[in-house]
Amino acid sequence: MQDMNLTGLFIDLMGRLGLNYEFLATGYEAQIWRDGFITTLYLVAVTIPVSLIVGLIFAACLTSGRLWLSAPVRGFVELTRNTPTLVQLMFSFLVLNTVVSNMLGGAQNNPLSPFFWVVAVVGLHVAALHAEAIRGGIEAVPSSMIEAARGMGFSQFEILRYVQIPLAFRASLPAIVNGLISLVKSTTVGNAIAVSEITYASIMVWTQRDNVVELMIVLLAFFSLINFVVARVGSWVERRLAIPGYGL
Amino acid sequence: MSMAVTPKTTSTSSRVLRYIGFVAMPLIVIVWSLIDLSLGRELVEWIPYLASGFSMNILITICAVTLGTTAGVTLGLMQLAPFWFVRLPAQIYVQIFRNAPALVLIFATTYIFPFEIVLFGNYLPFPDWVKAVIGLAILSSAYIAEITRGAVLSIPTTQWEATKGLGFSRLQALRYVILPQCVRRSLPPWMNVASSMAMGTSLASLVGVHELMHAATDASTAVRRLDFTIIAYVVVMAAFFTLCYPIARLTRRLEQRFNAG
Amino acid sequence: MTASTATETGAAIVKLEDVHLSFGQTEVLKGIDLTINKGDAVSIIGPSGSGKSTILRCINALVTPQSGKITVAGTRVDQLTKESERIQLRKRVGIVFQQYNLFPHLTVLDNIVLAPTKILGADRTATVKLARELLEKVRLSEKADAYPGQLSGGQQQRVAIARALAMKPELVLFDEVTSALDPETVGEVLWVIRDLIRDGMTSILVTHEMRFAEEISDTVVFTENGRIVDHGSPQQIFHTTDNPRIRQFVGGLSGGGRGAVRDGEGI
Amino acid sequence: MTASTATETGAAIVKLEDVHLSFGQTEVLKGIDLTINKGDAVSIIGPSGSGKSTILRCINALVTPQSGKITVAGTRVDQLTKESERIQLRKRVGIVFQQYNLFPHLTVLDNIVLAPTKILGADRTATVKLARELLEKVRLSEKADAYPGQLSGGQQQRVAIARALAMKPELVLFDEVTSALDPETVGEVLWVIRDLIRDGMTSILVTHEMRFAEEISDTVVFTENGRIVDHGSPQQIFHTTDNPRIRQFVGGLSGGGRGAVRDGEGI
Amino acid sequence: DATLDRIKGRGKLTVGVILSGAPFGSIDPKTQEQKGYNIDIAKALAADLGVELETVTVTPPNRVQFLQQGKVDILIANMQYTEERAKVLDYVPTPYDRAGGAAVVRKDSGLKDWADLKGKPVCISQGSNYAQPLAEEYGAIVKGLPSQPESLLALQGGNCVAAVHVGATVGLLLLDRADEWKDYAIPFPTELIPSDSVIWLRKGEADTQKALDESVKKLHASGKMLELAKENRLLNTKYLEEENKKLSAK
Ligand SMILES: Nc1ncnc2c1ncn2[C@@H]1O[C@H](COP(=O)(O)OP(=O)(O)OP(=O)(O)O)[C@@H](O)[C@H]1O
Ligand SMILES: Nc1ncnc2c1ncn2[C@@H]1O[C@H](COP(=O)(O)OP(=O)(O)OP(=O)(O)O)[C@@H](O)[C@H]1O
Ligand SMILES: [Mg+2]
Ligand SMILES: [Mg+2]
Repeated sequence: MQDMNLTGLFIDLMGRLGLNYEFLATGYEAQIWRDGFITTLYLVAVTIPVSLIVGLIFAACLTSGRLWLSAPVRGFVELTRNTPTLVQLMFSFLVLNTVVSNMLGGAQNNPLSPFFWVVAVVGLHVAALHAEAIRGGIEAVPSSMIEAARGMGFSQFEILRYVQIPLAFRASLPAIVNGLISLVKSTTVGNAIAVSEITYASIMVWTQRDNVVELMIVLLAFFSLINFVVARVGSWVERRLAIPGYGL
Repeated sequence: MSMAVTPKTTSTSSRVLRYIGFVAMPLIVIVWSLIDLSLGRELVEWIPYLASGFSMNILITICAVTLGTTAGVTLGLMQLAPFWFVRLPAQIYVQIFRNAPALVLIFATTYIFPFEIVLFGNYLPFPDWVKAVIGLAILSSAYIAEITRGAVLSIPTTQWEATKGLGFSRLQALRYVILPQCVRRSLPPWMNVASSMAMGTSLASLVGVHELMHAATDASTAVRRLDFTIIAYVVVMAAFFTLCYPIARLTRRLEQRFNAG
Repeated sequence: MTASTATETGAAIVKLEDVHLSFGQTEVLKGIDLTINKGDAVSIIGPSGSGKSTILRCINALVTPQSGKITVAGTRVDQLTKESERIQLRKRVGIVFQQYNLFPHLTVLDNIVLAPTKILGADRTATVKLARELLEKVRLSEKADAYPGQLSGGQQQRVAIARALAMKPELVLFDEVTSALDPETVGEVLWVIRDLIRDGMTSILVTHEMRFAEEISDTVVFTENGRIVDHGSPQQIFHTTDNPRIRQFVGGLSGGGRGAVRDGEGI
Repeated sequence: MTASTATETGAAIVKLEDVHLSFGQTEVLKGIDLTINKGDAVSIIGPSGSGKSTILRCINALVTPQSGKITVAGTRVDQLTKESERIQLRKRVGIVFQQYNLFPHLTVLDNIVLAPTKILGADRTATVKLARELLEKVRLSEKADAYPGQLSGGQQQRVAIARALAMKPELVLFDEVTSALDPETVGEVLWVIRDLIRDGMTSILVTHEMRFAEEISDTVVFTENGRIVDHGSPQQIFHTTDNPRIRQFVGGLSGGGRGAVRDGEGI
Repeated sequence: DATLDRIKGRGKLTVGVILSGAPFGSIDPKTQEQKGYNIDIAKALAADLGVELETVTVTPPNRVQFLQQGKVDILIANMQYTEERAKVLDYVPTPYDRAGGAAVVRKDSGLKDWADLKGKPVCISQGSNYAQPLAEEYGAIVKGLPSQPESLLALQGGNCVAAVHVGATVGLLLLDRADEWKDYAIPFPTELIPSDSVIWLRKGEADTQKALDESVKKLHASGKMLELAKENRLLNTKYLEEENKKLSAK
């Protein structure tokens, strides 16, 4: 009851400012809109680790010096960087997903949800961006340092694991944070395949109520908030990992 | 020794990819159209419409990236200014607009800018595509400001010292010594911004621009064939790929050129 | 050795009087007095952290002391308040650093030509001609179009010297210009400086090459812990001084650097 | 001086026979023959580009020669084909480079402990104990928890030596370990190496510190242009050789680096 | 009022239309021009007002913005009458059509009526107003895809059991492309929330509203509206016929 009153008060107040938030008082629209916030947060929380882990693997492949590892990854990186994520997503969901369904003998057997496809497409797209950034970092590790490690008996993988990645990760952290910020924004493409994240919910509301401005304001505030947190965490990690004497 | 091997393999692999990249998607489209001729005819009929849409994407991309780069570099330098009243506005601008989804920024331009301006009693239309350019330029300038700031900070202080020793003023040092060196460092992240701006142009239909994504939807709606809907997507991907990939290659070439220097 | 005893060749071009300077808490210069006449070559030697580089920076107005007078070619450097005045001074006083800091994006020729044309507004054709002469002087004529990344350390350092000279300075400061070089290329840089000094350029050198300092200097200054412990002719400082600290520094490996390893003590 | 003439202290631990190596077109090693016995200290001297570093790299299997035999502690290094075999070898042969290349993201202690624990799979507690002993040996006990960025060049280089020793190598290669150091810190690194050699560690040093090479080596090898021009006791090479090239190199600044500046010739 | 003056002053009526598919609005690939029932109505209205016609393609997120800004004078954009909309916009009281939703489902799905959709995924296009009734009344899981082609692809891909769109559009589709859709049908007996399609305009433009209402009525009365509908192959013209009778009788 208290809650209803608060909502009512808010709607009233905004109404006086000329902003129409009346849908909040309804059942269905208010519901999908509230769910939208949660779905977006969930989506962001799942996609960030996916992008980081895959990005690391991609970067390792790109710098491995083995053609059979680097060529497919490079191909994927160029493809995903140079075509719209939105189309990739629609294509994956409407075509690839159907192919998977057919292979598994019907959509009811297909465990891949739209949510999965958003995580996969956005996650891999941002992973490609991370990979490029980390590759830059790996290649910036002085070759003399790698030779020193090799001289001590480190294998190629051990050099990557203990020397190159720790250094490259630090060096590319600002770029990675940039990538994560665009990841957060990219999750909005999920609306194209009906993942009920916040933009989807907003679209569903504003196509009926035409209160686009009101919802855009909320979108701006919400995404700014998430990205503010991401940037904060990023600079916290940067400070935690800072090592004396190096402007990494 | 692996050091000596690595560049060779990457260059062969990228040479192979260079061709695959350009050929693969158009090839899918052509082969498919030839197998199903009725689909091919349908597609050929729509190509002019799609192309006219895509020309808008190209126009908007070029303008937005140019404008965004200019503004971004300026803002980036402002963020490093020694005076807070220069620094602070730039920092606030960057933080707000870097975090905003492109959708919101482009939409905001319809709200802020009129559709026509009255000048000496004449109605001058304010073209929709200019709104899209402004929306995307704001976003890209915020990104590029950060890139510029990072690049300037990554130039060794000894370079600044050398310019001081020679009697350069701060601005002269920036202009002749520091910024030229920033170019190389900023190229890869700049490319990322440029390509995401190109992708972002697909939101321009929001402000009423006839662009490729929207044109493809119009076409699919009109044709009402499922396979056409799919092939239209492939065409869209191929189009964006042909727009962005050459820029990506060019920046990598430039990167290598600067490396040599 | 060219000249040896006191410094009466001309009027004072640099004069430091009781200069005190601290970075935050640490007092780095604790009262420096130094007079350098036109045409002199002065070497500053002393252990690491004794304030040698800081003295050069004061002269070039890269740092401002807390107290004391600094006069360079008639300008009261310590009283300069505007950056533009400092820039004016720096145009007349060249400085070459240990890290040669060429501009990596410009060719050798452009590195030399940039400052005179853009800062002094000199005519480009004339400057290019001057630059080629300077490159000849530092024996790098054939490298005019190379980029710094394509040169060895010694070659880069010689370009850096040419770059400083292109501004036609009245005075050149050298801060350990050979320290970052590998042993085999030290010689080529020292040749160039020796030639310059023989041509009469006023110069102040911070160096660890004792033998070189002994050969080319008119005056040698020994600094320690922010003070000038002693100064005099090379003969005095290197051979006849009574000061045990200087004897140790000049003589021992742990004090005197590689310049001392062959004379049998200190290891 | 510890020992001076021929090398009969033990069995050959390193043997190079007619080793030829080219990078692309340029022939870098043109037939190297070299035998080093267990417990020996061998110095390699010679002008820049003469192939000194390349010899060390061959011994450590970082490069593979086109022809010739290399035997290190019973292993035919030239015949190793698998990277894993090379890694096995490298675990037994330590190498320290001019650029000390500590891992900047790890503390001094972790720099030393990393390789033994991760590569040899040694027990961490034991390795930490060993690391502390080694730090004591290189006189850096109090810096165990510092990061490389907080150390001076000389201190970093000493950590690099400790890091190589932590792998308990049978042989240590030093490649111009003092060249990147400023003159005043060279001494502290050389002390450490001298102690090591006195303790009987087999070592090969590439160095420009002639005086040092003379003092600590059992054998001195002079290389030029991919060939071993001469080798012998320090006495032979530095004092009694007839070879005019070696005399010039050992004696002059332009050839001999800073190590020679105080003996009056060559400038 | 201002809008009518402007229309007259410029000699041009600017109409916002949505291209949601035949028979209402789509692009003719040959001429690259818009065609369809909505566009024909716009043409007829302009002719009746004695002015030229200019059409602007609008999308759900920008249509009201364009109208409020004055970029378009009126919207003929598949916007059904709802009370919420009527609070912010004015509309021409006489509707030009009445439309409701039809569900395309697989013939073997066994779905017979709207109630059968409970708990099942249903695809719609993001602009449509069927989301709320489907979710609230029938308990379906609504999935809004960007536009009709995607929704239909999702249906064929098995991502939902039914695709609900304006009856006329999907009806025509199943007719025209019977081959592709042979496994599918529109089995439900009723249309979902049949409601009035009206022309929308800015609030407080009484004169324009009156002028347009007269024009629409005229079109109904003369049978022209019905004729346009038939030309564009609207399947269900019952409402238009009634309206034609009612108005021509007067
Ligand atoms: N910017 C600075 N901030 C704080 N301390 C500084 C700064 N620059 C120099 N110092 C300190 O001032 C002291 C003197 O430095 P300076 O560079 O003049 O010594 P130096 O004699 O040139 O030594 P070196 O032979 O190692 O170059 C040192 O202890 C140094 O740590
Ligand atoms: N990876 C490589 N590719 C091509 N040439 C190389 C490579 N490494 C070394 N060289 C060349 O081989 C020759 C010998 O090099 P090396 O490093 O062994 O000389 P050095 O005697 O150690 O010289 P310095 O005293 O300068 O270290 C040089 O001419 C060098 O340019
Ligand atoms: Mg100094
Ligand atoms: Mg070497």
